[in-house]
Amino acid sequence: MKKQIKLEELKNHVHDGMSIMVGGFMVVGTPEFLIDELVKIGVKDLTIICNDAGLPGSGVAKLITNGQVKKLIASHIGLNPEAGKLMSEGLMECILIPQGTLAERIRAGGAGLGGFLTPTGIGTIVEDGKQIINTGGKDYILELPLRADLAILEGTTVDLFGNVMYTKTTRNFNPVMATATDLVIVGAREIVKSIDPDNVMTPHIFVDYVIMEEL
Amino acid sequence: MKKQIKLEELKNHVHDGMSIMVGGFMVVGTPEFLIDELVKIGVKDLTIICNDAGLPGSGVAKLITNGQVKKLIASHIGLNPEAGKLMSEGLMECILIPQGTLAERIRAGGAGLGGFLTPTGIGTIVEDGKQIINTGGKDYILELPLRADLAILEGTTVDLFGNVMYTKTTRNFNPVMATATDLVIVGAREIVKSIDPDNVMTPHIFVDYVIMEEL
Amino acid sequence: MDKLQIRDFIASRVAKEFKDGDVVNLGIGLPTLVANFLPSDITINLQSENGLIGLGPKPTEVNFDKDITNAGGQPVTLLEGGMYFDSTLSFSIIRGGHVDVTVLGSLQVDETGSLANWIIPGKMVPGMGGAMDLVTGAKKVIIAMTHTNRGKPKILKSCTLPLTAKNQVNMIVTEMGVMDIKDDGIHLIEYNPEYSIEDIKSATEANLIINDPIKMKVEV
Amino acid sequence: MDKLQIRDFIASRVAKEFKDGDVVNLGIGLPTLVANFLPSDITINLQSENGLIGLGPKPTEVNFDKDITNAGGQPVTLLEGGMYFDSTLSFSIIRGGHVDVTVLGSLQVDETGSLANWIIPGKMVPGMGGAMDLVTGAKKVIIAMTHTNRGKPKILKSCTLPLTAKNQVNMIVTEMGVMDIKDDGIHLIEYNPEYSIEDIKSATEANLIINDPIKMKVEV
Repeated sequence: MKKQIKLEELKNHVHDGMSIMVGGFMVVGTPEFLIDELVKIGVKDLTIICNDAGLPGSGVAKLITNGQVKKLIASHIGLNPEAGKLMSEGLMECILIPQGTLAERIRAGGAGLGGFLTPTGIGTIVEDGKQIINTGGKDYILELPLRADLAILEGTTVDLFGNVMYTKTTRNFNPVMATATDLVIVGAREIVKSIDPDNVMTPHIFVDYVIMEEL
Repeated sequence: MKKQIKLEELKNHVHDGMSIMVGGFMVVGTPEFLIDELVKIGVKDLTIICNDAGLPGSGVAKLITNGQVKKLIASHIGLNPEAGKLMSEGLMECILIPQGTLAERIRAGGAGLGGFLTPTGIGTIVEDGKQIINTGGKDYILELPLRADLAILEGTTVDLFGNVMYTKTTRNFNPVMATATDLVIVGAREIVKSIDPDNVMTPHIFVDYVIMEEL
Repeated sequence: MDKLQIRDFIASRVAKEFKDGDVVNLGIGLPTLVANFLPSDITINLQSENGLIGLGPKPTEVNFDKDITNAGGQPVTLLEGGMYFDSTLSFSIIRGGHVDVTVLGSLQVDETGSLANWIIPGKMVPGMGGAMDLVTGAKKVIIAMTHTNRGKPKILKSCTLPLTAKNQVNMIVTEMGVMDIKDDGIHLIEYNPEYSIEDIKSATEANLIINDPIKMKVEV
Repeated sequence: MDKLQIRDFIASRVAKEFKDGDVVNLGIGLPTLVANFLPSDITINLQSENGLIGLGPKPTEVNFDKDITNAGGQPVTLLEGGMYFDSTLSFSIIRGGHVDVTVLGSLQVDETGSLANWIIPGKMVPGMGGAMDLVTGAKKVIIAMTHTNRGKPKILKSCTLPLTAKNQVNMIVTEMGVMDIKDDGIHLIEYNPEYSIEDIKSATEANLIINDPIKMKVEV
């Protein structure tokens, strides 16, 4: 397979200070073995964009515990008490975004949109510092696109061309993140010859590298 | 199947002056038999929202030829010369929208967004009368959501719950239109017991009625 | 009623609000219990914002699948007819008004239907997750919670904590009763006869509009 | 060269601009012919805005499928590794900068890289289809067209027809040569030796910046 690289090669594609989108929702759909490798590589001062802060000992929580995360952009950190602690102590910057807004900002980043108007957050501190636009007699927050240097995703099934399918609730943020970063690396559970063209969830043109999970 | 109705019942769900989104792209993915029924019913003064004006004798072109369309909102009408003629003669109002903007406006209508910022159309007559917003040093047009009363879609495979799959390039505007109208009627090529939950393209909650195509 | 009975009492009353075919999102905690009381004669489509509709009961050892969880990260199952989708479609469903009812817990609710349940400054910062989108987008917002927190009212004239959303709550269900929030304020429409109207009023900071409320049946 | 030879000459030259792995969208008409000249040693992913990547050649009677067409509504095939998607993802791909090269015909192009190809007021109103999104979103925009229309220049100082997009064209390929559009104007970088530089200048209303252009090989 043309795009397949070895786990050891991940280090060639990461560097200190980079921004990384990590797929998954409460670690379901997070490529755990790629997170482990990032811990091993020890790349630091990262900006991590993920739905949440992982669970203690799983997902992006490992990077947080290891002090590699400078800034976390997420919708919920409640299930990882350490993230809240680091945030309160000022040791990790943490930006909390409503989950639908987070997904949509990433989508806008991948879709070439300059932003979108959402009713979510109107009348709350989420609107602080943002432009409010009234259309159709209703107030909306103008939310801006979000992009990152790298996406680290978990693909359940990847074909020889790099097309990806995600199973069950592992899909979540993975496909949208694939569209919004300069580089996309998919951790694959299995590699098959081909995926039914109707059922491809991330077209291969978005995928730069595939790393097979060793079980 | 709970949601299945007969073709003759379509008349109970349409009325003069209503707005209808019609799936399909150059009639691929347009439920031809439902269009035929709309012609038979003779419902008039319709606002049709469709990627294009169909092809002579196919798709929404039949409604246009039959004088049932008061207003057409589309991205391209070049392959149906009659549409251009009616437009020039002032017999049918025609609003032309860039295709990506059309798809995105429908999506915004279904997703509860108040609008979005697109670079498409900047510096052209497409921006006339619209708000221009500068963000990140770049100008964007603020485009507003689009909704309709009814969506008429072609589902290749529909299951007993109303979940839908679209085959090949018949997918196009069908899934997004399913999200953006008060009523959704799917013309089904086949009805099966169930669709793999990973491969559902339009969840059943969007589908109000299913009409089986008689072959 | 003890704590568990109170939770079941609230959850079972909330479940009566659903109509056949409703798409319903249940928040974490007490609202999750509502799933145990769904009427069996109608179809309710439980949505979970991490990307599924057709949420079924907790798995057994036999049908456990680590790839199927709810928005709390707990293992669940998928009912027949259910399906999976990604986060953008999930929030198109939520924000776009395709969820008929969302049920959430809350720290505070006020007379204007505003609620606060995502942050206690300087103390607890879990984040809003999908709650802000849910209460903004769902057609009906029901708050399911205990009436007070260690004796202190949670139903206020005006929320003091940072809001989750403004003017979005339609109904509050507590162990004391059921309240509708309308333009003119909070109406007590049903009450638990284990409490007197005076008890309920004194446990509520907000003004309660009371016009012949129905006595609820308490079956514990 | 006759009309057909001119079209093939232009199409074959355009095809040389692609790099291995490029995502390319070919417009209707002359640009469609570019598909006949794709280099065989690299992989080009042809995208079609109606919802596919991996556009293959026209079907035969054997592999014809009415459910697979290109954006012109013409029957096509899907190559191995190709896939289908809906219109919203298709335009996320297009608007989001995931198309490396788009090739379109045009009625007019000007010195600032603006183009006009979707409407002749009072005469022809086909609509813009996906063209406005394509020229706005693609990393590189190539206009493939005949140099003049019945002897009248199409490469102008400033477009007179309603624009499709402002400042988006990177390259023009005609039967007379290849032009790069840069901040300082239009550079003639290659020319067809069947025409003199003077011929080309006089067929062009825009100012041509000419610095030692390469003579193109003409193999008909």
